[in-house]
This record gives sequence, structure tokens and C-alpha cells, in this order.
Amino acid sequence: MVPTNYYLLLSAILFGLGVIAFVFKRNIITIFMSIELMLNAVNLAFVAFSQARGQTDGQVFVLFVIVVAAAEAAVGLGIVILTARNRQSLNVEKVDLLKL
Amino acid sequence: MTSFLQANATLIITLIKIALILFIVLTVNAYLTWFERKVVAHMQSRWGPHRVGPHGLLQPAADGLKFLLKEDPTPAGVDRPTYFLAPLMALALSLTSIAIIPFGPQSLHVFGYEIKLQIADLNIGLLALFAITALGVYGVALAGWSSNSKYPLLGGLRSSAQMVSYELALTMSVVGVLLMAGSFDLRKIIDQQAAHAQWGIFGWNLWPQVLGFVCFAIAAVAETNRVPFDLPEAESELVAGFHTEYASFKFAMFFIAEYTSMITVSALCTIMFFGGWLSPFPVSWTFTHYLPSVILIPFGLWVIWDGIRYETIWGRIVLPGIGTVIAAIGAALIVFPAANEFIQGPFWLLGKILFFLFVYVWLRGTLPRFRYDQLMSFGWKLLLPVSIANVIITAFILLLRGPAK
Amino acid sequence: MAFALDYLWIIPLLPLLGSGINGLFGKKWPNSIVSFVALGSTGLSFLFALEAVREFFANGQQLVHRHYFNWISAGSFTAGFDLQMDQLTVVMVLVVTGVGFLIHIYSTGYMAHEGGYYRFFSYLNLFMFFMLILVLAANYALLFVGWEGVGLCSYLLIGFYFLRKSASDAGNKAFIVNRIGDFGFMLGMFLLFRTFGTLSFHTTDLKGIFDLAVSGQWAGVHESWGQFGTFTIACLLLFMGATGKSAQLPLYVWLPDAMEGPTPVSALIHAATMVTAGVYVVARSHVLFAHSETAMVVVAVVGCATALFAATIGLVQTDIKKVLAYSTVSQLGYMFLACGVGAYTAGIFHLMTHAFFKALLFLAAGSVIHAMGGEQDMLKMGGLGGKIKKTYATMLMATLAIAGIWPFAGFFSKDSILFHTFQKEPGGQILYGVGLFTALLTSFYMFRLVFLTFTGKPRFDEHHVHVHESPNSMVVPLMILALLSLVGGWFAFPALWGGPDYFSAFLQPVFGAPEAAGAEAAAHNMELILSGVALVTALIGLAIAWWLYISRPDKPKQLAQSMQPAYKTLLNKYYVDELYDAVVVKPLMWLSTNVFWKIVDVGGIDGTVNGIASGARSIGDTVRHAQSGNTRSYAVWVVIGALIIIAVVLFWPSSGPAVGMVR
Amino acid sequence: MTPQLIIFFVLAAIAVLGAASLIFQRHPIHSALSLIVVMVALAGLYLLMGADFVAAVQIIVYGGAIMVLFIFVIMLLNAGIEERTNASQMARFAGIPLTVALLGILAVAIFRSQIASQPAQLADTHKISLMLFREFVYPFELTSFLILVAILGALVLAQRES
Repeated sequence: MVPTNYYLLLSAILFGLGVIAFVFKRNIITIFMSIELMLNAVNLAFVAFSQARGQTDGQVFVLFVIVVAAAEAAVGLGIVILTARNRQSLNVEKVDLLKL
Repeated sequence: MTSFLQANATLIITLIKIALILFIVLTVNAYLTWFERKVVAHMQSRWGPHRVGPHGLLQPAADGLKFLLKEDPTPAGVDRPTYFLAPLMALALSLTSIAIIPFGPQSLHVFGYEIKLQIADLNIGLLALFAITALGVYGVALAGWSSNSKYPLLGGLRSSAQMVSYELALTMSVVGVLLMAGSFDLRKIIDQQAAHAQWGIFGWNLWPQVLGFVCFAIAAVAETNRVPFDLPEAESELVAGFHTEYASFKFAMFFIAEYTSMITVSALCTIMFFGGWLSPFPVSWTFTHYLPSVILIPFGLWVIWDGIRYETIWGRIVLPGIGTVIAAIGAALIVFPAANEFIQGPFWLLGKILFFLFVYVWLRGTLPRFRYDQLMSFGWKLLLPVSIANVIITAFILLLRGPAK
Repeated sequence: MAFALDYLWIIPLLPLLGSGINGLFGKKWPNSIVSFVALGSTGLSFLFALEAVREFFANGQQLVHRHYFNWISAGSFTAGFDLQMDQLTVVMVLVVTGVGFLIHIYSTGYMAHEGGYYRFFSYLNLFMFFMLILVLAANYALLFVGWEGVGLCSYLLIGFYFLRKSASDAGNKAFIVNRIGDFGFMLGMFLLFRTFGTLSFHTTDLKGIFDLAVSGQWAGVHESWGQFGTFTIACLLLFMGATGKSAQLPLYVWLPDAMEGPTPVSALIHAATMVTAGVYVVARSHVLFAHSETAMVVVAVVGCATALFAATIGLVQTDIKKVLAYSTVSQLGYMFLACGVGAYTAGIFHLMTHAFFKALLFLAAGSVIHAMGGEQDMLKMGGLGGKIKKTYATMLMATLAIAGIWPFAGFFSKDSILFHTFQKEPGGQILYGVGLFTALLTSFYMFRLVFLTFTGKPRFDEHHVHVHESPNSMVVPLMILALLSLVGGWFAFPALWGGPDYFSAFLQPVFGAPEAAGAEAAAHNMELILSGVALVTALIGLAIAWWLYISRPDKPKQLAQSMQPAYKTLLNKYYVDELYDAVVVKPLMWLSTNVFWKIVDVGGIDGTVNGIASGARSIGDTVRHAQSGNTRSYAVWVVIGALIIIAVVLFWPSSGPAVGMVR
Repeated sequence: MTPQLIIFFVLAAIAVLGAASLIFQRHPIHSALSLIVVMVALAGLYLLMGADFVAAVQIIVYGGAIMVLFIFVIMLLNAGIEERTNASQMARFAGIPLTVALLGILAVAIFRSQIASQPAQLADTHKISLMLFREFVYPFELTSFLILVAILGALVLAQRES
């Protein structure tokens, strides 16, 4: 059987990779994806803890996280579509003004 | 050697089962195309395929050969990895989904090894199935995108939108059944319907869940991109939709994937609403157990008689052979009661699946295609609300009835 | 049993109510209601004061001291809303309410056609309230409230015609000059508090200022008996306030300008009551002054000097109210002279009589102005005697009184002042001489005023100016005051033939036995002689005036020609205003313009504010670059934040293994 | 080296590689695909931990809905290869070290923590549903509201102003 620390370490690594992606990707959509990646890493940690403690609440949290992620994706992608429509660019470094 | 076999017996058995299922499914797929073409042809008062082999029975083989031997050009400017990945994904996913379908209640006993008529018996079977179907979208969408051409792109967009939309309705429509069964396990769902075995057909989920069934049927057709929901491959507007740029075997993969998912969905529908392997007659009527033979023997005899008066020599030789095999199987079932008992479940299950496949073809022969906006509004504004209403009603009734089990 | 004494606060409260009602609602009301409210409140408080006095006498003239509530209580300092009533208060309260009531009546007639009727009466009632608080107060703090309040009312009323710039300027002048005096007054209060630890006059446990000053049981007793000790300084500071309020040298300059206000105001505030507050304070604090010869001398000299000074100016003024104003100043000088020589009785006596006849003079002058349709220059009058007889008669009586002709009130009071001054050792004779000369001048310029105004040929165009007698609402008060200024002095009548001086006897509990109690008989003879001398002096002044302005009307001009420089000097009031303007006002303006405005305000304050603003802007200008709008930079910031937080959670000593707590 | 460990390491390797390729792929679609890979691998890990319901939901919602939405949007906007601009100096120079520091500190945290890991027991769906609808019913309702709001927001954003 697998020690919980392994799961935690894996989730930490995934989280770090997500952060790196968040910092180094220029495409808004990809940055969104990196956020999702971080959320997934956190989920992994949640499940690992719940398994370690033999309790279910961690998995419930994961469900909540997934719901929130879904909502976030819906709204966020709507915003992305608008941005792309108005700026003709998905590069965050080109989208650095509040006004058009 | 034997020790090794004994050591990993389960693994080996599983592998054998997988191979067997794959073979069966692919063959069935092949002959499904023949079946479809024949049925549609007769609906349109044509002959359909009848050149290759008697009654065109070798037509699928010819098609398969053609697919294998045809040149496979890769269009310029495609996104290669995705372009190759997409059909693989579609096929793999649809084939995987078969693994979860149970084909019979009892399990076979060979050399003291128990062999279930099911590859993976998960206690979240249904969820797993939906998970796999959910991933099925990618095949289509990626194919459309990667072929770097506008028709496929549009087809991919359409299909991804359509599948995501109808997946919701599909999932919601079975929730009622899940509530009644209290489990995701397909076997448990069938057993729950078996609770009223003496009612026969009236013990099935079809009746309490009729709303759910209607929603499920429609959503299923849409989910498999079949007529009248085959907008992703609408010839008239999008040439061939997402697989326009695919040729030969890659195209075949999509083709097989589509028919496989048809089978899966039919099986699912059977299990959910039509009592799976339960016979439509009350269990007390034991004489109905001879129905398989009663059906098979006359069918075999008819095939022999028909074969004898066939135009070609080849036919006059082959068809009677097939007929005798079928008739023999029927006779054997009468001779060996144990085999008869064992065959009951699979017989009914396959019979029902066949029926649903016929319905698919029937729809294709009958209905015109939806317009895209109609499709969307239908899915979101009618199907989803109705299925949700079904969930609510079911939950309410169950609440009144008190805790399940 | 003693209802009115237990509820002394009703006396000031009534005018306050009247003021409030008129001030808040009077604007919409017709004059009749306004005057009803005003007169009603004042009259009621006058009656109530009478009742209080009756009970006071019924109680055997015990000092009444009532504590109503704690007004200020800060640390060791507590000042209660305490009212007290003793003989001095009785006199003051009666004068204030009585004369005030009469003047209210007069005002209803005089102000009938003026705008802001309700405003005028609201102010006037407010003034009554503060004045009563001042005279009833049982501690310096409360007294100061009244003190400042009357100053405020005087400011408001002087500037009553605020559309006239001269009026508002006069108001400002009065206010500012008074501030100087009040500054001294406050310092005096602080010093007293520091010395005695309290501000109340008397307390039941004999811990009040005066009790302590008498008994000498107070901290720092050792260092304060010297001539320049605490008492001297305190008294001089208080006296500084008094000079401001009572228009003594060098702060008298505001009073003549105060004549810009309506005449009743001049009568009530700037003749009868407010300006005498200074005298009242000095008299009230006589216990302190008694401890400091120096202060006494200063008071006496200042008073005497002021009397002479103002009288000389009064000689040549032609504006009728200005003359009266200067005479007021000079009479106040007399009172301070009395206080300075320790004859508080005489001072208060003169205060009372002066209240009567000076109020009368002003009111009569007001009547004259009324008759002349606003004309104030005596050179444009003359021959009015026949046309406005009542005014003429009353004015004449008042003049006789102020000139000190027997048997009018002024004679007795002024006579007792001069007598006590003469008896004062050392240097009393000199002061007496000056006072006597001042008396001569006084009677001269007063009769000059009367003759110029009422006798001789009219010096105005009779067709344009329609001279008419004033309405009864104005004449009746004149008559009452005339009667008072006739009999007001008769308390001291018996003293002439050695009988008791009832007034001083009455005030004795407050001021103690009068000086020179020793040689009664000698003093009595001396007093007779001095009285004669004073009477003769007054008559001489009368004679000169007659000679100059009736028998030889051309003479004054020749005189003015012959001694041009003196005449000019007097006419310009010794150039005092110019002097102050040059010495005080101009430098102050320069200072505030070039230092406080251009350097302190612009450079310092605005500089600080703008500096802060610009600093914020520059900081923002640099920090602004952090907000590049580039999401990736933000992401990095977020990472930094996450790092810090996790590091804190992990490595903070107290927080422990926040992550590893899972078991 | 039990079979679970082997499976774990395989899946972990897949996940990490997927995440890495999410970073290194230049085309958003490829990044999305690699993210899907990560998610599937994570679902496998959940199964390994006996959280099969979560695994299924992970694939259905994340894989079947959210990522589809992503890919759909990418296709809709026809997003191309992302250009590697470097406007943000902070990200350019401070990014890597900071992230490494973050990873390090997390690792420290993990190794500091001593967690008794238990054998994976099947947390059956029944238990989860009970917890979800009894203890966490209010958060559950809140999430439903959240979704409603999200739907409305998406509608408002998506409709073209006419």
C-alpha cells in the first residue's frame, strides 16, 4: 500500500507545476488550465488526507472543489471569449489595459 | 508452465475474455452494417447488398478488406499527433465501454474457474460507463480540429456541443433508475427489476420510468450522433463532418466506434429499462424456457429451405449449412437443459439489444435530420427539464414509499 | 419659606426665555407681541427681583448662597452654577432690572419704526440675562460667563445697524478692545485659582476666595502679603479686565464709537449697566484689593486720570451722544477713583445714581434725536426747549444731577466720593483737586450741551425738520428716571447734618466699616465744607457755560481760534485712536499679513498639506509601476504571498506543525 | 514493491509528465490534452485510494465537461501557437526561483508532517451521499446557487450586445 506522503508530494509537485504554468504561459486559456491543474493537485491532497484519516469528508470537499471549478470555467471562459473578441489576442501580455 | 497458468489464472481468463469480446463485437459491427443496409434497403423497397456472397453476406468482409487496402493519405497541415490520436481515442473508448456490460446472470464454470459473462464488474459500473462516454467527445472534437479544414472543424464544434448538451439529459434520465436501484452496479439494477419476476414484463423499470426511458432513448440516439441527430456528419451541409479528412482504416475506426457505441447504448437501455436478461414472461411459466429453441429451429429450417432454392451454387451450398448449424443449436438446447438454463439470460439480453439496434436503423430509415438550433433548444429546453422533472417525481414517490430496501 | 431666594435662577431665566422666544419666533410676529414678550419677561424678572429683595430683608439681610448644579468639574477644579445675594447684589439687581425695564419700555417707542424689531429685543433680553448672571454669580467662573455674555450682546447691539460699516467697525472695535481686558481678567482668574484652588467667593466651610483672603488660611500665604505679591498681580489683572469693560484708560477708546448703536442701547449698556460691571467687579473683589495698596493706588490714579481726560475731550465734542459718552467715561473714572481710595460705598452709590441720570440723559438725548429726525450734531440744534418741553425738563434735571447741584442725586454721590478722596492718605488731596476740577468741567460741558440744544435760536431749517414730542412710551420712562435722579441720592441726605448715611450703612456688611471712622465730628465738618466747595464748583461751571453759550454766543469760536492747538487736540481726542492705530493696529496688520499669512500659513501649513499630497503622489508614481496590468507579474506576486503565508504557518514558533497535525 | 506501488508510480509519472507537457506544449489544444491526461491519471489514483465515486466524477465533470468546454472554446476562437512575449520581467527572472522555493517549502511541510497512512478502504458512494446531504447540506445548496449565478454570468457574457 502507498504511504500518504507520496500522494502529498505528488500533489505538491503538480501544484508547483501548475504555478509554473500559471507564471510562464501567455495564453489566457492555458493559464486557466494551469489553475485547473492546481485545483486538481489540491483535490489529490484532499483525497489522500481523507483516505489517511479513514474519513469521507475530504472526498466531499473534492466534490465541492469540482463544482466550483466548473462554475469558474463557465464564467472565466465567457470572459475569455469576450476578451478575444474585443482584443483579437489571447496573449495576457497584450491584454494589460482595463479599457479598450 | 501450468503452474504459471494457475498462478495468473484470473489475468489470463480476463485477457481471453477481452479478445473474445473484441472479436465478437467487431464481427457484430461488421454485420451490423450489412443489417442496416439491408433493412434500410427493404424499407426503401430496394434489394440492398446481395452481390458479394449470398444475400450479400460477405459484403462486410469486402468492405473491411477495402478499408485495409485503401491508400491512407494524410492531408497537408494537419496536426499530426492529434490527427492520429483522434480515431484511436474514439475506437478505444467505445470498445472499453463494452467491458462493463454484463451479458448474463450466471457465470460459466470451466476447469473449476468461475467465469463471469462480464469483463469488469465495477460497483460504480454505470458511472464508469458514463465517464467513458463523456470522454468519447474528444475523438470527434479533436478529429474535427486536427484535420485543419473548415468542414471538419464545424462538424467537430457541432458534435462536441451536441454531445455535451445531451450527455446531461442522458445522465439525468437514468437517475430515476438509480434512485430505484440504490446502486450504480448494473447487476444490482437488473436484480432490482427481478424483484417482481413473477410480473414478467410488467416488473421492468420501463413502466415506472417511462419518462426517463423516453428521455434516455432520445438522448442516446443524439449521444451516438445517429439520425436524426447526425449533424456532425451531415452530408448535405458538411460533406462528411468531422471525419471528412479521414480515409481508409482511420475512417473505419470512427465507423466501428459509432456502431460499438450503438451496441453499448442499446445494451445500457436494455439493462436500465427493459430488465436486462429477464424474460418478458413471468418466471412461473417455465415452458417459456424453450423459447430459444422454438425460435432457432424453425429459423434454421427456413434458412435451409431458402438456401436450397438460391440462385447461385455457392449460396445453395452455404446457406443450408448455416441453417443446419442454427437448427442444431436449437435442438442441442432442448437436449441439454443446463445449457438451456444458462442461455436464457444472454438470449433475452441479446434479443432486446438486437431490437434496439433495429430501432436505430428504423429511425434512420424514417426520420429527417434536425436543424442545429432545433437540436440545441430541444436538448436544453425540453429534454433536460423533463428528465429533471422525472428525477424529482421519482424521488418524491420513493420518499412516500419510505426507504428503499 | 423664602421661595424667591431658593429660586434665584428664575431672575435671569425669564429674560433668557424672552430672548429665546423672540429670537426664534419673533420674526413672523407683529411688534406688539414681540414687545409684550420682551417687556413681560423683563418686568416679571424685575418683580421677582423685588420679591427676592423683600425676602432678603425679611431674612435679616443674611448672605444668600444657593448651589444649583455642578457646571464644570475637571480634576480638582469645580465650578458650580451658584448664585448669591448680598447687599451689593441687591443694589445691582434692582438697578439692572429696574432701569433695564424702563429702557425696554422706552425702546418700544424708540425702535417702533426700525427694522429688526424682534432682533433688537431678543438681544436686549439676552443682555439682561447675562448681566443678571454677572451680578448674581457666586464665583468668578460664572461671573466671567456673564462678563463675556454682556460683551457679546454689546457687540451685537453696537453693530445692530450692521449695514452701516461704521457700526460694524465700532462693534468689532468694542469686541477686540474688550478681549484685551478679558485676557487680563482670565489671567487673574487663573492666578486666583492657582493660589486658592477655587473660584467661588464664599463657601459654607469658609473655603471661598474671600473667606480665605480674610482668614489667611491658604497655601502660599507666606509669599503673598508683599506689595508685589500674588494679590497685587491678581488685582491688577482683574482691574485690567475692568478697564476694558468699563472704558478706563487706556482701553476706553471703544466706548465713544459704541454710540453707533441705537440710543436705548447706549443708555442701558454703555451708560447704566454693562460699563459699570468693571466697578462692580472691583467692588466685589474689594477683599483682595484691600490686601494690596499698590493695586488700590493704581485703580485710584487710573480712575482719576480717566475722569479728567474724558472730561476735557467732552468739552469740545459737538455730537450730543459723543459728549454723553465721554461724560460716561469720566463718571466711571469717578467710580474707580472711589474704589481706589477704598470708598466702595461711595463708588456703588455713584454707580446707582449715575445709572439713573446717565440713562435719563441718553434717553432724553435719544428723544431729542427722535425729535430732530436723526440729527445728532448739537451745532445744528438749538431752541428746542420750547418745542419739546417734557424732554427739556427731564434733561435739565438729569444735567443738574450729573453736575452735582444740590439736592439732586449726583450731588450726594459725587460729594461722598470727593470727601473720601480728600481723606485718603497719602496724596488724597491731589486726587481731590483733580476730581474737583473734573467736576467743574463736567458741569460746564453738560450745561453747554443743554444750552446748545434747547436754548437760543434754532440753527436748523424748520421747514424740513418737523420737531415733535416723543410718544408717551418714551416720555414716561424719562419722567420716572427724572424722579429717580432727583431722589436717588437722598439715602445720604441725613448725612449732611450728621445723620446716618443709610446707603453706606446698608452696604456696610459687604464693605465693612467706612474709613475715617475715627474723627467723626471733624470729618463731619470737613464734609460740610467740601460739599459746599463742590456745589460752588458746579455752579461756576454752570455760570461759565451760561456766559459762553447764552450771553456771548460768538465767544466760543474766538476761544477756539485763540487756543487753536489745544482745541484741535481735544477735538481729535488727543489723537489716541491714531496713536493706537500706529502703535498696535498697523504693526499687527503687517505682522499677520507678512508673517502669519505669507510665511506661516502659505509656507508652513499649506506647505505641509501640499507636501503630504505631493509626497503621496510621488510614492504612488513609483509604486504604480508594480501594477503593470501584466497578469504574469501579478501571478508572481501571488506566489510571493503564498510563500510568505506558508512560511509563517510553518515556521512561526507558536503555530507549530500546522500541516502535520493529521493523525 | 507491491502492485499498488507500481500502479501509483506509473500513474504519478503519467501525471507529472502530463503537467510538464502542459507547460512545454506551445499549442493550447495540446496543453489541454496533456491536462486531460493528468486528470485521467489522477482519477486512476483516486481509484487506487478507493475513492471511486470521486474518480468517476473527476472524469465525468472535469474530463467530460470542463475540458470539453476548454477545447470547445479553443476551437471556437481558433487559438494558434502562443507567442513567447516577455513583457513581464518579474515572471521572466523571479518566476522559476520563487516556484522552486514554493515547492521546497511544501516538501519541507510534507516531510515534517508524520501521517499514519491507512489501507485503502472503499468509501462507498452511500457514505459520501449521506455526508453530502446531511452534514454538508448548506454548502451543497450554496454551490447550487453558485452554479446558478455562474450560468447567468455566462449567459450575460456570451450574448452579443445588439
